[in-house]
Parts: sequence; structure tokens; C-alpha cells
Amino acid sequence: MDDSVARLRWLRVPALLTVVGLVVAACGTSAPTTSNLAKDQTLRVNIVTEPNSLDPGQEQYSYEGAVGASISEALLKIKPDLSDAAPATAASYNVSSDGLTWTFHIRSNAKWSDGKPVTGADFVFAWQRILDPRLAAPYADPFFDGTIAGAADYANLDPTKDAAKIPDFLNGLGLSAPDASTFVVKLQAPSPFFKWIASLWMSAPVRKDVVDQYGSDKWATSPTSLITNGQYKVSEMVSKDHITLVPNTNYWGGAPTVTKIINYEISDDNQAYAKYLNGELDTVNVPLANTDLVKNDPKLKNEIKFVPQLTLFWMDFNTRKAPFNNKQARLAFSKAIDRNALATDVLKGRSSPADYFIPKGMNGYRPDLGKSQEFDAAAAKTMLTQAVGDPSKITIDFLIRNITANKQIGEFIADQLQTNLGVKVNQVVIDSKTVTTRLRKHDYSLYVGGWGADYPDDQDWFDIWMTGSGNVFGGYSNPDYDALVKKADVEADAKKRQDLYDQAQKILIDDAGGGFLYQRNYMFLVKPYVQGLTPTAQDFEDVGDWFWGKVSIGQH
Amino acid sequence: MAVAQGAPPRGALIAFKIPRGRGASLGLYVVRRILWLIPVLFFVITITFVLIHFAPGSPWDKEGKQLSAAVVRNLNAKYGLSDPFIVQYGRYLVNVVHFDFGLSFQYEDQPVSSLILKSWPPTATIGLLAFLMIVVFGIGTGVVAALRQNTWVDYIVVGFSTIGASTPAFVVGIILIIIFSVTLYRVTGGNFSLPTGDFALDQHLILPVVTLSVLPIAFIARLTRASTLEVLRQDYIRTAWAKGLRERLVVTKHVLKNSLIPVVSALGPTFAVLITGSVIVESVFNIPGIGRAFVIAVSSRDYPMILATTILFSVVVALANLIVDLLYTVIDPRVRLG
Amino acid sequence: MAAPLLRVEDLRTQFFTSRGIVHAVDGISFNVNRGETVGIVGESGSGKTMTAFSILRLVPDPGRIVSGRILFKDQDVVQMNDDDVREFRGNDVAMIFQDPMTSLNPVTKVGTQIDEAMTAHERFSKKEAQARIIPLLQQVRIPEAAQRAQDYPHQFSGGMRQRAMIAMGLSNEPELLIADEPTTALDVTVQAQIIQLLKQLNRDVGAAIILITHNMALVASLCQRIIVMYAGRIVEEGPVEQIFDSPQHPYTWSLLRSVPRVDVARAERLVSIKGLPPDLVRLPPGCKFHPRCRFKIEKCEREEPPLEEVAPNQVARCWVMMRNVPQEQREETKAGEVSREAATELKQAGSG
Amino acid sequence: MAAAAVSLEQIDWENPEQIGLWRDAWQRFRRNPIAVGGLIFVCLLVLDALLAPLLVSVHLIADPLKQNVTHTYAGFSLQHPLGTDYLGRDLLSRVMFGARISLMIGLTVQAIYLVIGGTVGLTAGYFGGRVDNLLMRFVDIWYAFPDLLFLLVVVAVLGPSLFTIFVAIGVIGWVDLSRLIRGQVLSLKEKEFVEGARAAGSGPSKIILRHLLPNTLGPIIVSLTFGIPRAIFLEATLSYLGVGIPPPTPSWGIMIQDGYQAIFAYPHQVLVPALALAVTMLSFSFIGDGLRDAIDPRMRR
Repeated sequence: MDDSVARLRWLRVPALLTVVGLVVAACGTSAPTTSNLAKDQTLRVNIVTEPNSLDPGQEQYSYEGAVGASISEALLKIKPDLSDAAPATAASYNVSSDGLTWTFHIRSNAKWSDGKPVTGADFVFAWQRILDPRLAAPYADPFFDGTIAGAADYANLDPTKDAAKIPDFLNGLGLSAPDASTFVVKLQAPSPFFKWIASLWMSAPVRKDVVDQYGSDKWATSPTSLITNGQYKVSEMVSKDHITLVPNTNYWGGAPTVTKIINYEISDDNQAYAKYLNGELDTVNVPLANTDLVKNDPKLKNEIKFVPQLTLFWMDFNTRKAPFNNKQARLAFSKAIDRNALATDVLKGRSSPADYFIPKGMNGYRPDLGKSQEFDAAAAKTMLTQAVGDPSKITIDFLIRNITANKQIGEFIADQLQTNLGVKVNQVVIDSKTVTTRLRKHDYSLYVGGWGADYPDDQDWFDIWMTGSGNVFGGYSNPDYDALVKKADVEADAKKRQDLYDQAQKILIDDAGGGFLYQRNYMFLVKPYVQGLTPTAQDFEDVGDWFWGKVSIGQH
Repeated sequence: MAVAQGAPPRGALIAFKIPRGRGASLGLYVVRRILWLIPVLFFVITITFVLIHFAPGSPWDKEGKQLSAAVVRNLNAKYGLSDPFIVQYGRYLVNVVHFDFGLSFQYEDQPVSSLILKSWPPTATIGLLAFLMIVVFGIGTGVVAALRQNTWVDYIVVGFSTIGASTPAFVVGIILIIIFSVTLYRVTGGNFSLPTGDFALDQHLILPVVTLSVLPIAFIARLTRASTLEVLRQDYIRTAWAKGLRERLVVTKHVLKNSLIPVVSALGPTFAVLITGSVIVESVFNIPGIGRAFVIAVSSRDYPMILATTILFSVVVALANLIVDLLYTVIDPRVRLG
Repeated sequence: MAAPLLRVEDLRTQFFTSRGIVHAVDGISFNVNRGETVGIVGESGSGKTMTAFSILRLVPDPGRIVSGRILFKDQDVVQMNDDDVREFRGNDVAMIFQDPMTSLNPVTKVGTQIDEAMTAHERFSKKEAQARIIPLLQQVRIPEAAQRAQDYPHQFSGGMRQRAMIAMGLSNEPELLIADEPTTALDVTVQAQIIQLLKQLNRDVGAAIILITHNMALVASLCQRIIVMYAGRIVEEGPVEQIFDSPQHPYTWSLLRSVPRVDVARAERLVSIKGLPPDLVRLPPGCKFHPRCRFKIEKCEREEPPLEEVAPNQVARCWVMMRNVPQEQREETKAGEVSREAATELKQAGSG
Repeated sequence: MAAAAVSLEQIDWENPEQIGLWRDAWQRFRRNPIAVGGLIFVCLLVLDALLAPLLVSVHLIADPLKQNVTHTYAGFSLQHPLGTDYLGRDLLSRVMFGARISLMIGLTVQAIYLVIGGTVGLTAGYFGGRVDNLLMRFVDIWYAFPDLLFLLVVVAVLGPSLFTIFVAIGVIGWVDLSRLIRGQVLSLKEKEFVEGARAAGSGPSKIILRHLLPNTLGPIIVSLTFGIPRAIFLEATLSYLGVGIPPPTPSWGIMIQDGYQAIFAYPHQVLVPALALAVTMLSFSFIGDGLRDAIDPRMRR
């Protein structure tokens, strides 16, 4: 099917058979114009799970971001190609010469969904609220208490015992609004990555009067009290069924084409897939097992959207216990995994093999650094035998979360280790939270972990391998690595900053802090009549869910 | 002479003699059974609380990015989880007595009672409809199969009930979706097909109710068939024929009244399970029911939600079993309760 | 002589089991006159119960009436269609069964079960049927009939249940009542009351009674005529006194000799019939009783004897006949004398 | 004149040719074709469960654990008669090995149900009054029991293993059977033969075992033959929750659970184990029916 035929398809009604489709298309008009927009501009997507909260301060999961990104707008917003953070509620910002003071200028026409203007004070209140221990905002640490001046001792403020000290702590933060359209932030240290913190959807403003009226934990639970400043606002919430968004008429950026977005909460892949086939969903994440079915289907294969994500998975070795306290043994285990087979056969070509740390799509992406962990079964076995002696005496406890995808990948990795190295692997497949508890207690040998970028800056990645980090459990610790990362975080010059990060990545890979495996890509089906889709490498639950505002529905 | 009939059951140690009239003793029995609900609930809450204490993991553990220690400490303080176990247990009991079931950890402090009130109706609707289908088709086919034993009707019922019983609900569910929504949609060019999922009081109910009732129908049909065959062999059936009664009368008045006893005892638990929701059917058909809510609550350790749903389940189950026991006395006069 | 109430002609009922065809009823013919009481006697497996079931077309699977006619007031029951048979059962001919414990529906009130028998036949309107229940219970001498009608079977004793069964049987004033071993499951004193009740009902209601039993004493006390069955066929038939006086078929003779005498002190050797009842699938050739008969002759093993007139309306199926058996072979005691005394005793006990 | 009659002494009256209940039951069972068919299939299954490892060592069937990721979800072929799964492992050998675990679970769990459920049901039904009340309230508690939570704790405390499954399934599922048996016993208890036995002075345990249990046999057998697939499904859900058998050992429950993901694209992944389960369940019900008819005392008359 050459390209021309595919383009014609845009015009036809999704008729029964492709042949019929082609006939209709032949007499269609030229490129899509506003005239052929569908009457009903409704977009139906699946966010899989019901959000726990739509209060920006208390959000943490991707299925919350999928809605939050449309209804709450931070100071800045990522560009689709992730090259920079573009102005959003803040028209512009400037950074003081010493890099410690960031001044944001709020748009005069930035308005809340109830028509009131967005002011600097709204941001001050929102960020102070995030740093209030009593709210226990999930993302307070490390993004806010690690950057904002005066926020350092957030960690040792107990909400009940030190309740009295909290007001002074909040007023002492480096947050101020000299006038209605200005918001000034003072930092603990110069942080070139701070623009990305200012573009996190959690750092969106919050109205003090609304919170006081409805209660800090109640205001975001119903459409009437959920006053937000994004391009859309929530019009209906039905528990475990769907959340409906409609345009925020007072939004400064003009009215979007799509007048209604229905975020379904369908957890069962087959159910979502059936809904897509029935035209009840406009986009769906292709279930892994259906990959080839979709690729070979004459109609569906033209509706595939393949988008790499800034998400990478690796083998998390517990370095406190043999055999993983030995670097050679770790490298041997990493070299024993055939990443190509994993990516192309097991994951059906939806993920790309990766024996490096920073994923493709970020400027720290260095594929050539992965030589030391390259797949080589023979070398791996000899390396392991030299390092720890007879492999058949080694038994590994391999922790796996009981999610079907994790289980299937786990079985493949266990088989690779047993066949290529001759070690014995106990696959412990248990309930997700039990896995996390055992990881925290270091009661494991091997675990497949991963990381999804909060924002496309190396800083967000390198801090997780630093000594004492809470997000990797293997206990990897290398003073040189820590020093390099600390220096890079505060380095103003971009070139030097990147070079420091590259050196740190090399040490990490050669140390085999983790056995890097693959980068995940999204493979979605999107109905042909969905126009203006803007996918990014940081999408939440659906391809293009950062920029629903740019979408329009063609006639169908 | 034969043993004195109606010898009092051994161990009837009730201090005062219940008045002989059937009505009075039944009313008293029901009251006593409902009063028994209180110790039962107490045990259920205690066991659940202990289980929660032992269950690994905390509500704040996450799959991907972990919360910092400070945030976890603040969350525990906010929900009182840092208090000693006994304090939490005592506080919960006091709240329950005042019908305050606390706030959900998961859904940003929405009161658990409102979450349950929202998620139980879909489950109950589908459960009740499925129960009706089970009673009508289960018992119906079972009796017909027994009356027409070893004929093609019998073989179909046995065959169907076995296939029905050996395919798990989610397989049955998705096959029905593939046939009646996806393929039907494609074949009829999109203008007729059953909805793939969601909940509404219209044709959205058809597929979930059918999926939910396939297995129980199979079981009840087999059970009815077995017990009806037993009863058909009894002497009093021959007496009924000898009296010259029409077949319809023999079946309804004599056969069914006796063969339904084991079926009622099996319908009791089936009813209780249906009403408390099937997580499988609810997730396959994307129904916002309480079955799924309970599983999500357990896997995310939403303690107040777990406790509240368990209390709801135990009340529903206890009442269902009470109804079944009362039905016994209606169906079988020989059975005396209490 | 008025036309007989019931005429059974060459009735054959067989069971088609995996082991082969069971000749339960192997061609029997007999008559029952209006108001007459007839006893059908024989060991279990002789086909007496199956004869009763055939009359009411109640032969259970895998049995079937293969041939023969059952004429009830000149209507052939075998040819009747289902509706007519349904109307016939319980209305013209009623039956009561052996085990009162299991013959009543355990979950329905006794009164309702009797009422049901009547409403099934529209002989009585609903109101009339309702009114008849209590008198019927009183007729069978059940105390506090009104209250007991509301009780359930498990609240009745064995004897009381059998009386309820009889009341149910008589509810439509049938012309023939078949009682299949009505007293076997009851103890002696209750037995006598039931037999006494049947006799009195026969007199008052005028219903003919077929009493099926293996107990010769009962037959003696209630019946006017006896039919002795063995291996699915009639081996002897005749008036009670004549049969008791001079039983001609060796089987009838030994049946009478196996009844113990209560009053006579002398030690008496009871005759028990050796061997087991024949296998109805592989019947022996010739006279079916020959394997267990002490007086048989060579011909008995080859050819089955026909029913032959041995006295006025008394027939027997035997080549030898007891009258031709010399005294010493029969041993000292006379068969007839023993059983008559036992019978008279029972009569006295019954009326007491 | 008298023929040579068989003399009395020759007939041995002490042990007349008496057919034992079980031999007679076996004779009638043997004549029931579908029940025998069911029995044959179950014997084949047990044989397969025992010999499967042997068949692998002589390469008659492929190794169920050998992965070949280039041939995932393959259809029916000579080399793989039933195709391959998501990691290219041979489905035929996995179904045969799956029988081992599933059968073991199905049968052992039923035994646990019968023992616990049976005792509770029989005692509650027979004694009635306070005992019945207490036991039934205990059953009520057990019914409302948050089984899912209990499973998690069991796994956390005992660790995932086969033994954990038996503890988990056994402890949760006996309630239905106990209520079923109690219902039966409540109505049977009033039956005359029980009162007769009680009058004859036999103790409660004798009455329960000799009289009540055989008479509740019909519904029990039906519920047991239904219990087997239910136990196997429960094992699949447990495996999904992590309480099941640790991978990669195959069981029918797990195969159905995994196959479900690919039902749109490769329906045979689900239908193969489901069919195996259906046929197994069919044979158990036929055996159940055959057994019930064979043992029923009334049929002996």
C-alpha cells in the first residue's frame, strides 16, 4: 500500500470493506479542511485506571497526569519535541545572573475556569501547600524541597509533633508574588533544570479561596468545586467509569476544536480493544499479544501510531549480597541476556534493545557506551566462573510483580540466565505491594525495575543511582559517580554539564550498577478521523495526551 | 409401637419453652439470628484488622517511582497509621458504631460509605438479574432433564452444563463480546451490536448477566437433576400417580416440593456471592461494581475500604443465609429451627 | 351370577433389563366379583405385586404389559388412553401400599393429600371434597380427625399413616380396593385392626378388595377366595375353606404347613420350603415349582401342567395333586387342621 | 417315587451366595457405558500425569519449559501438534504437564472440602439447636471472610508454594459444601430410618456415617464433580495474584489465564487448556453419576 492510497483513506467513511473504502475515496475532495469536520467533536480515550485525585498538589500517577495535563496548566509547558519548556500560564520568565532567582511573568489574560484571573499569589499558595507536611503531597520530595530556598528541612518536620512550626516554615520559603502578574522563586542552588520543574503539571496554581471553602481534601472531588486553569475543565466524574472534560471558555489560549473529551477507565485490555473495534473508543493501546494481528490487518495497520517513550528498564541487582556484590558477576549477568530476542520476539518489536542508561530522545543518549554490557553468552559464562566459581551453585531470588507483562518478561530473563549461565533462578511472582516491601527490606537478589522521565532532563535520571536514593534498591554506591552528578546538576554551561553526565553514565554502565535491558515504545491504534494528534516521548496513558487541545475530529 | 414421633431435638437447652405456634417461634428466631449478627460482625472486623496488620506492604508503596520517606511519614500521620495497632482498632470500632466508616486512602479522602453506595448498585442489579436467570433456567432445565432422563434433552442439559461449568467466566465473557459485539458490529456494518461493556440499565446488562449466570446455572441444573431423580424414585410419587393426579400436579406438588430442598441450600451461597460482586465479570465488562472495588482496595491496601466492604459482605451473607434457613421451614415442615 | 367386576385374561407383564427379559407376570387369568374379597398369595418375586400394578397400569420402567386384557366393567384397561387411565386410577380402582412410612408426601399436610385425591376426579366439588375429609378420617377410626388433618405425615405413627392411606383410597368410593401387603410393615396388634377395618369397610362400602400378602393367616381371616401365585403364574385358586381343607398344589400345601400354631403345645416340625424362589429370567422347564417339590414325578420336569378342576370352582396346576400323595409321605400332621385354628384365633383377636 | 432331591445339608446356609455392596455396585457401574468412558479418560489422565516426565526424557514430547522465542504463538504444526505459547514453548507438553498440577489441586482440595465441610455440615445438621446455630454463625463469619486479603497474608507468611495453595484454597472454599450437607441432613434427620436407628440406640457418629452420609451422597457427588474445575479456576486466579505455583511450571489454570491475553489474536491459547479442563470435568461428572446410580441401595432390590 503506497503512501498515496493511505492519504486518500482520510476522506472515506470507515466503510465495511477496504474495497468499498477505496471506491468512496476516489471521488473525495482534497486535503481535510474545516468544512469536513464531524458535527460531534467528541474524543474518547482510555486512561485505564480511575485517578485517585485531580488536586494538582496530590497527583502522582500517569493516569492522573493524563487528565491533569489538560485541566491544570503550570507556568511552562513541554514542547512536543521536548527541546524546551515553552511559555504557558507564564508569558515569560528570567533567571538572575547567579541562577538563584527565577521571575515568572503571568499572562494578563490567564483566567480560571470560573472567570477569575490567575495571579502570582495563586502560585505562591499552590507551592506552599505542596510543601505543607500536613498535605503530604507525593511529589513534594525531591522536586520542591530539593530546589526551593528554605524548603530543605521539609523532611524532618513532623505534621503532628511540629504542627506549630509549619506556618513559619511555609512563610520562610523562597516564594513571593510582588504583584498580581509576577511570581518569584528563590532556589537553594543554581538549577538549570528548574524550568522543567516549572512545567510539571503538579506545579499548576491552586485557588486559596476554593480550598478554604470546600476543604483541602474535598475541593477536587466534584466538578462544581474543581476550579482549574487549563484548556479544559471537568464536567462529569463517574467513579470507575469515566471523566468527561469540556473546554474552559475563559482559557487565554482560545477555544480548542474538540468540545468534549471522555476519559474511560477500562482496565481490561481485551475490553478496550473490543471497544476500539466497535468505534466506542478513538484510540487504544494495542495489547501485546495482538501486535502481529494488528500489523497484518489490512484496515488496522494504517491506524498504527508508534511512539518511543522516555522509559527504560533494567535488572536491579542487590549489591549487598553475593553474587551481586561482585562487579564481574553483575556484568556477566547483564551480558547473558539476548536483548534483541527480548525486544523483537518476546516484545514483538515494540521495544528497542538498550545496554545503556539514558533513553533515545534525550540529549544524554549515548548507545556506544554500552559495550561492557553487550550480549555475549560464552563470555558471560567464563566471566561468571572466574568471578564466583561454579555457576550451578548460585541460586537467585528473582522478584516479579504479578502483572502479566512483567511475568512473561520475567520468565524469558530467568530462562536466559539459566540457559546461558547455568545458574538456578527462583521466580517469585507475588502481589505488587509485597514486592515493594521486600525491595525496601533488600529481601531479594534480582528485580526488573525501570524509570519514566518526569521531565526530559538528565538530572531527573542520574539522581536515582546516587548513594542512598529511594528509587533503586540494589544499594549501588560509587563516590566518583556521586561527585560527577552533584557537579553536573549545578553546572550552568550546557556542554560541560552534558560531558559530566556522560562520564557518570560510563561509570554506571561499566560498574553494572544495573543490567540495562530495553527502552519501551508505545504502539497505539488511532482512528483515521482523529486529526492534529501531537505525540510526545513523555505521553501519559494515550499517545498525544499532553496536547489534546490541538486535536480535531474529521467526518466519519 | 413406633418411636414417639417428633421427639424433641437433643440439645434444645433454651431456658424458656418457645410457644408452640409456628409464627411466634419463627419471629423470635429471626430476631435472635439478627442479634447474632453483632458478634459475627465483631469477629469479622477483628480478623480483618489483624490480617491488614500482617499484610505486607503499605498503602503508600508504589510500582514505579517511590515516595520519599518524609512524604510517607506525613501520609501515615494524616491517616493515623502511625498510631499503635490497638489505638487504631479501638478508634475504628468506635467509629463503626456511629456508622462512620472513615475516608478512603486511595480516592482522595472520599468517604468510604459514599464509594460503596455508588459502587454497590451496579453489582446488585447484575447479581439479582443473574440470580433470576439461575433460578428460572437452572431449576427449569434440571427438572426437565430429570423428567426426560436419558433422552436427547437430558444429554443436552448435561453436556451444556458441563461445558458451562468448565470454562472460566472471563473466557465466556470475552467470547460473548467477540461474537455479540465485535463480529455483530462488523457484520451489520455497525448499526446493531450489543455494547462491549460499561453499565446502564438497558442492553448493557445482557452480556454481563449471561456471563455471570452461566456457571451457576450449570451447577444448579446438575444439582436439581440429581435431587429430582432421587425424589422420582420415592414411594410417595407412586402414590401420587396411583391417585390419578395429572402429571403437572405430580411434578409441582409432589416432585418439586421435595427436590428443591438441596437446591435451596445451594442457592443461598450462590445468591450471597452474586450480590457481593464478581471482580472477573466486572473487569471484563468494565462495570464500576463493588467486586472490582474490593480487589483494587486490597491490592492498594486501602484499609477503610477493605473493612467497609467486608462488613457489607458479611451483613449480606448473613441475611442471605437467614433467608435460606427460613425457606427451609417453608419448604420442609419437618425441619425445626432454633 | 352377575358379570364379574374385574376380568383378567392371559395377562403377561415383562421387564426388559440388561440381564434379559424378566417374566414377572407370565400369563394369568382370574375374575373378581362385585364386593368379593380375594387374596393373592405367594412368596416375594412371585409376581403378585406386579399383577396389581398392571391392573392400575403403574408398571415402572423398564417393565411393560406385553399382552392380555384387563376388563373392568367391560372396559379394557390395557387399551385405555392416558386420560382415561388417569380418570380410572384412584376413582374406580384404588390402591394402598406396603410401607406407610414412605408412601405419603412428607412435606404436605395429610388432609391436603386426601383432598387432592378427590379433586383430581371432579366427582366432588371443591367444597364437598373439603367436607368429606374429616368423616373419611373418622371412618378409618383416626382420633381427633379435624386436628390431625392439619398435621404432617411425620407426626403420624405407622398404623395411623396406613389408616390415612386407606381413607385416601376410599375417598372416591372406588368399586375395587387393591391392598398390597398393607400390614407387613406394621406389628401384629395394628395388623389385626387394619384387617378388621378392611373387612368392615368391605361390608359397609361394598368395595371389592384384593389383598396381596405372603401371610396365609391374614387371607384366612379376610378373604372369601384365594389365588396362589408362583413364578409369575397361578398355581392354585379356590374358596378359602376348600383350599385350607385340602390344598392340592404342593406349594400351597407347604405354604399352609409353614404357618406356626400358637395354641398347640406339641412340638411341631414346621415345614420350610427348601431353596430360593426361581430366577424369573431363566425359568426351569416343565412345572416351575419342580426344583423345590418333594412329590414331583418325571413328567413334572418336562411339561408344565395346565390348571385343572380339582373340586367345585377350585383349580390347581399339578400332575400329581396332593390327594394322590400317600399319607406317610406327607408325614403325620394334617396340613389343613393346623392353619384353620390359627385363622379362627385371628378372627377373635380382630374383633376384640 | 421321590426324585433325588438335593439334601438339606449340601446347601451351605451360613454364607449364602451374597453379593457385597461394592462388588454389586461395580457390576452395575461397569454396565454404564458413559461412566466407564469417563473412568477411562481419568485413568489416561493419571497415567499421563505420572509418565509425562518420562515421555520428555525419551523425546516423545517436547520439554514444556524449553523456550524458542522466534516461534511464539505458532499454530498447529507437525513439530508442535497444538502450537506454541507466548514464549514459543510447546503447548501439547504444557497441557500434559498441566494435568499433573491441576489434577493434584482439584482432587486434594476436594478432599479438604469434604473433610472440613462434611464434618461441619453433618454435625450442624444432625445435632441442630445450639450446635447448629454456633456452627452456622461460624460459617457466616467464614463466608464474609476477605479471602483475597487472607491469600496475601498466607503468601507473605508461608511464601508461594504448592502447599500454600492447598492451605489457601482449602481454608476458603469448604463453606458451600458444609451448607449443602447441612441442608440435606436437616431434612433427612426427620426420616423414619434415622429415628428408627436412634430408637435402636445407635450413637450419633454411627447414625451420621451409616445413615446420613450415604443418603447425602447424590448432591455431594454432584458438588464434588463441580468442585474440581472450580478448584482449578481458583488456582488460576491465585496464580494471577501470585499465590499460585511459581512459574515456569505449567498448570491449566495458569495457561487459561495467560491465554486470555491473546484471545483475539490466538484463541487456541485459551481453548486448548479450557477443552482439556472441560473433558476432564465431563468425565468426572459421568463417573459421579455412574457412582451415584451404582451405590444407591434402592437400586439393589
